[in-house]
Amino acid sequence: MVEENSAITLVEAVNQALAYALANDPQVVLFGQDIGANGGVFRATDGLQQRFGPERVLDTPLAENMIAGIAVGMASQGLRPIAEFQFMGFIYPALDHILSHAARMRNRTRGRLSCPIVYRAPYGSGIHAPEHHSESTEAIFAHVPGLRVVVPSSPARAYGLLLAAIRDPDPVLFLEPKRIYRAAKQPVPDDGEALPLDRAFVLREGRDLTLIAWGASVKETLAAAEQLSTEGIEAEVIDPATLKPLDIHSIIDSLEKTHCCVVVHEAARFGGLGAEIAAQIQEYAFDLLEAPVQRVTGYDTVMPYYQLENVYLPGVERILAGARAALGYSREGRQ
Amino acid sequence: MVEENSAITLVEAVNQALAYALANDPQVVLFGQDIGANGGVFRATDGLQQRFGPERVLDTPLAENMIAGIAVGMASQGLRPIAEFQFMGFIYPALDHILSHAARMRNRTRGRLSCPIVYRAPYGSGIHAPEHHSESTEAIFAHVPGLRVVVPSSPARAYGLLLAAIRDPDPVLFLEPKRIYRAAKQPVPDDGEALPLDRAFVLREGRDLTLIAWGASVKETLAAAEQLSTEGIEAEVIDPATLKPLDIHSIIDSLEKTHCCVVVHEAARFGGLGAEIAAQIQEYAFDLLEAPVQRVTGYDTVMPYYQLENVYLPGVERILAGARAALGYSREGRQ
Amino acid sequence: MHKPRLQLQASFDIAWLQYLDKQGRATQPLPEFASPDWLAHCYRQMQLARLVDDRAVKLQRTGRLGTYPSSLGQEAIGVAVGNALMKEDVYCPYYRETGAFLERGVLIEEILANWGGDERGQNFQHAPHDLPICIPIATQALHAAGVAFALQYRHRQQGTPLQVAVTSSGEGATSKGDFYEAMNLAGVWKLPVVFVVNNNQWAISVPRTAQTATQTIAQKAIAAGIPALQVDGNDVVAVAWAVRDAMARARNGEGPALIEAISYRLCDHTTADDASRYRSEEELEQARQWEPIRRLDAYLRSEGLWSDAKQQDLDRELAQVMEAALDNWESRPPEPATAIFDHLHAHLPEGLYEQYDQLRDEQTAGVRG
Amino acid sequence: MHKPRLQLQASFDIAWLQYLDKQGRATQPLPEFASPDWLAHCYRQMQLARLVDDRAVKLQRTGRLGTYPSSLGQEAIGVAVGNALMKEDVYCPYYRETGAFLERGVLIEEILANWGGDERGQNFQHAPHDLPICIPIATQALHAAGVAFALQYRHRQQGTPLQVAVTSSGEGATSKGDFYEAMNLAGVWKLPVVFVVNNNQWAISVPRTAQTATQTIAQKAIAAGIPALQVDGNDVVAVAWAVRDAMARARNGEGPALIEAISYRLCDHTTADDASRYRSEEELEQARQWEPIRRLDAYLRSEGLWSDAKQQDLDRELAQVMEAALDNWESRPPEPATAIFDHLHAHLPEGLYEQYDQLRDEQTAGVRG
Ligand SMILES: Cc1ncc(C[n+]2csc(CCOP(=O)(O)OP(=O)(O)O)c2C)c(N)n1
Ligand SMILES: Cc1ncc(C[n+]2csc(CCOP(=O)(O)OP(=O)(O)O)c2C)c(N)n1
Ligand SMILES: [Mg+2]
Ligand SMILES: [Mg+2]
Repeated sequence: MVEENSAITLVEAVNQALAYALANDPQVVLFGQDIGANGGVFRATDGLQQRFGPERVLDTPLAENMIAGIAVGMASQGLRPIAEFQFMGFIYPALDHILSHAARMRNRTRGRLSCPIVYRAPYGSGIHAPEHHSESTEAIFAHVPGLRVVVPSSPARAYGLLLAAIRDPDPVLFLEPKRIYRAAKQPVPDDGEALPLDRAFVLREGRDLTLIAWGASVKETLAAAEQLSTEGIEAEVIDPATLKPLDIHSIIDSLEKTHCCVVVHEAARFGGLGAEIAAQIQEYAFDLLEAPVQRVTGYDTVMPYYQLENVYLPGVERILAGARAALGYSREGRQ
Repeated sequence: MVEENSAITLVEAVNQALAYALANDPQVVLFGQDIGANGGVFRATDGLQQRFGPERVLDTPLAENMIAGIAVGMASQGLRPIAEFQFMGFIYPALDHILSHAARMRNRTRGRLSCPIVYRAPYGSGIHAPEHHSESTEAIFAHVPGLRVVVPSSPARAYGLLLAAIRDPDPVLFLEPKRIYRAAKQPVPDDGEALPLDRAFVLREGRDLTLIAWGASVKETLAAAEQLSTEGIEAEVIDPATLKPLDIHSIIDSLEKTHCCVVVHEAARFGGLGAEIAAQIQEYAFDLLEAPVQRVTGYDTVMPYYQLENVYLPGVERILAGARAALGYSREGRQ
Repeated sequence: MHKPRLQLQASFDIAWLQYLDKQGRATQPLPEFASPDWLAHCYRQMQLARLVDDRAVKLQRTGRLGTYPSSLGQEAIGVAVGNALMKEDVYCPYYRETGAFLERGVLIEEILANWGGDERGQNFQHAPHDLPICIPIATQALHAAGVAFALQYRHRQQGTPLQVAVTSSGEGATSKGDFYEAMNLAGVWKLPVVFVVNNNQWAISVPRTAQTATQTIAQKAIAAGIPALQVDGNDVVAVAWAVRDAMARARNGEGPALIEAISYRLCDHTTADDASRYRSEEELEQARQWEPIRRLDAYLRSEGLWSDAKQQDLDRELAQVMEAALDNWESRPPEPATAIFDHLHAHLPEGLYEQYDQLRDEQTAGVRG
Repeated sequence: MHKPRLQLQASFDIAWLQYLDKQGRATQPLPEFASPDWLAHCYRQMQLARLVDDRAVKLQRTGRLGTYPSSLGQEAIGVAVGNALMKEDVYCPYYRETGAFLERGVLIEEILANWGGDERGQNFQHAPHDLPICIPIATQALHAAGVAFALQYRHRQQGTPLQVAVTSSGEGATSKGDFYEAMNLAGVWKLPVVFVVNNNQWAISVPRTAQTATQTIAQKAIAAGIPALQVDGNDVVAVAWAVRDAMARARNGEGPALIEAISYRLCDHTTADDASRYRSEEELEQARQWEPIRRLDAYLRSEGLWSDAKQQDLDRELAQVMEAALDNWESRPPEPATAIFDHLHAHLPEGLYEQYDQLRDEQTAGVRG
């Protein structure tokens, strides 16, 4: 078991939050493929079946649609199911139950039944895995009314946001950026303190430019901000964390200072979350904007096999290019 | 059979295009639920099984995932499958095969195999149908690299674009706005002439404001444009028709004249196509814009049952309000 | 040609049950529960279901309801299934279930509200734990498996009696992966869930023979390693026995079962359908001969349990029940427009305040869409 | 307690086939096709598959390949299946299929390219109509049904001989709706498709018994009304007979079949897995006793068809084959970055020109992501 206050990784923080929830809420049950004896293919559920027993931590047969669907039935009777999809690339068969049922049950029954489900999935690319193991399709789910989409970008946020998601009375898709599962360690007290959902986190303050990123891309975005800083440009870095509903106000607040903005995401550009953020920024802060919101994203191609993965992913250099385009535009001023 | 040059409805135009394709390309096969003897629940395939036989026009067992998946196998061996989903609300189990296979097969095999599939589905609301029968989730599919998404808004465009979709060497999701299946008639010569994919249609010219809409919303958008015209405001109305890949250049051309823009769609606002269009407009035409791109859309709620359907749908008055907001902003000018 | 020697590895049988034949004659002694009172109750509920369906179809024809799925000719299945559940069991229905809804205490006005485009119809006042009507085919089978897991979990954690989930679907639904995935999970996790398939021979226009190559629908349970039975679905006693027996075993911790109830859809698929496009009047006429109400009527009369006078009383009573329900339905105030936000989440997220306000302001200003 | 009289409605049997027992002794006369040459060929291909898997795992360990799924201990299935297809048949594989790939003419360098993160590995030069390796579990079963439809369609329209689609999966895949939907469609449309299940007892860490409550995997075919057979999957002759028999029937227009080939995964699930976390060394050791190569070796030697000398020659030959393939793989020039656009559509849509140019310019400028 993870020791209190020792520095832990993001995936260990996930494990710690799951353990906390299991220990403190008897209605919590965990299920998915290989989450029991194996502890999950990324070890996110390591030790949990041993500790809480096979009645609360269960390996399912191999069917994602089934995993999503039974969660709906369980939740309707008062359980707090936490369902794992082994990789986001295998979540698509589950869309129907997530969209048509989990996200609608409360509305459909006018509040009689509800679906306090957490659907978890490791997400994003960068681990040299085979095809379908590097998906970032959060935008598909963020379009679904009634569903929250949450992505942590540090061990502490993974712990606090996952606890919040588990306690939320409605369904949450919790996407875990696997590229940074073990990228950094941080002390995360196992105090059961949740972090707020629906609130963006300002990860770095700055006055010249707003950079928006979530999940694993936060890493490259912060690195880009550091690089800019050496050039005398101070970028504010915002992690929305809850992608839907989006905390646009924190972003607008930042734009009051900076007047220009770059959104970074791994997902394909067309119809990605960057589009929604850009659209809202121009709606709410049209007069503040000195440059078009720049999107630094994956290309509108299929996520390539890993030989060409780095070509696809937005890295520090592309983020810097986006930042410079925004800043250059601002400097030239509106024509 | 439909007579050449007699005025026909949109759903009859779909039928005419399907019949043309069946008659002229022996590789075309049609399948779906109730498309045979019953002619489809909207009669889109009326008479086709009688005319082309049950080997080319087939009723399937009841499984949308299956319908999507067999199309991939068929297409990989040179057939031109046209698969019907009875309603867009039942397409979600099919997402996996559409996204993971149909849209990726060509790339995955470096061009060796391909998926020239047309997935058809009646889409949108407004016919007092039960739950799940009024979906507009085109944005989910428009985010998928490798997939085209096409929506016709008139009988002639239904005919021409469907033929183009069938002939396209890659997969197309063809969404048919069922609210206007029978709303208007138009002579549509059965000449086998396709209309271009990836090209927007300017449905009305105007200098003051650009209105963008597709599918059934084109009706209310044109009505709003007429209303504005009586007030001396000439709106240009653009129907992108192919939602992905999007013909942004036609939209930017229009903004060169109008400098402000309203996007209308039935779908929920957050992450809808309106976001992508707004994002691209501000990217490509930042200096042209005199007002934020307005989005007049469904709310970010579950599509309600039909008693409250009209509350949800963007109608003429909401489009006018959006137009006035854009124009008012423009008049006040940038601060 | 070479023919190898094969060893027998496993064998499976599918059995069939009937108590009342097509003419309403008992083919074997009836089970204990089928008392005269019970039979009369079922008869009443089947008649009421038929009346509700009939009135709903008429309301649709005059534009006062949306699309409606009648259960004409299949009333025995709904009533027998709904009747077999105890209050604390959980029902996970599909849409063609008027008889079962009535047995579960769902109000007629709720049924009408639902098909009249009003979500409040799914807020079953008297069946608070039952799942709502499920439209996406076969998805309810997985919900039922999840419900059954919750019931089993509660039983194991709290030592309360094991309750049972029952789910229904049409035979068309058995082609969809959900159905199979649910049975498979229920089998391997020994979940207390009973799958009832209303095999009414048609899935809209697709006949049973175009749906699957199997001899029976019941045998699909073999793929999940769970027991199955085929019953005459127009024989309310046979359906009731099968469901009760399966539920008793489930309640006893013996796991799931599948029941195929063979019936026939005597009506159009829904009011939006025209079945004459795809099936013959002869087939329909033949099916009418073995419909469940006529059959039970014949049995009850042959046993001296029913008469024209009783029927007249019943007709009068049911007409009153129906009128009262219609009144309740019609006198319900419409929901405010802002209801579309009220139950989206437990608490409206801040990110939606603006949209909510916009809608409210539009309503105040009288904007229509 | 009341016990009703039930009528028998349908009965089903599942049979089991073996030619070579665990010690490699013939339990019955071998079929005609199992000539000494054929047996030697299978033996060679099984050895080659094992060598390829072994080298690939080592390449992964040294960081030169990504995650790799070995077929160690299951070579008989892949080789027997791949061998049963004629050139114009279509194979729709899952990922654990080294033996079958070799039989289909897929190049070793293509296999390495694929798992080395290079899409060109799926552009099978010598199996142009076969589907690529399929990762999303069970989806290939539906593709195979679609392929079979296309083959049947071509046969009916053009009068050409009926070809057959063959698809493979693990036993875990049989829990997923796709598998069942594909069998059901194949049954009702009588499609020329054979479903082969490699029942290697484990789906990563989930044992067969936690996957389904059925006695056999084969019986899942009963739910689709199609014939099924269970075979000893470590007996190359039994697998080959079963697949050939099923394919012959399919070719003859008699429709689909399911074959369950019982084997055991002697390796980790993939190089990313550590099977010692969830299964015992004893279980593994026992399974090694009946692995397919040792078994065939024993049979061939008992028949005087194999010797140490032959084995040495074979080892030498296969090592050369492997080295040549490694050379080819390593000498392949990398793909240009713009390849990610080149096969997205048949023609790059105009809307993507700008992104394409951006990428090309970045590459020219040496930007890394
Ligand atoms: C997933 C899904 N696909 C399609 C439909 C449209 N649809 C509604 S009912 C129906 C036929 C169902 O047939 P069956 O399961 O036999 O039930 P029955 O209506 O005959 O009682 C279809 C195709 C749907 N509701 N859900
Ligand atoms: C839809 C889907 N879910 C999950 C996975 C991850 N995964 C890869 S292999 C595997 C187990 C498959 O087991 P089985 O079907 O028995 O085949 P085996 O690997 O044992 O040959 C899982 C869960 C996947 N590839 N696809
Ligand atoms: Mg039916
Ligand atoms: Mg396996």
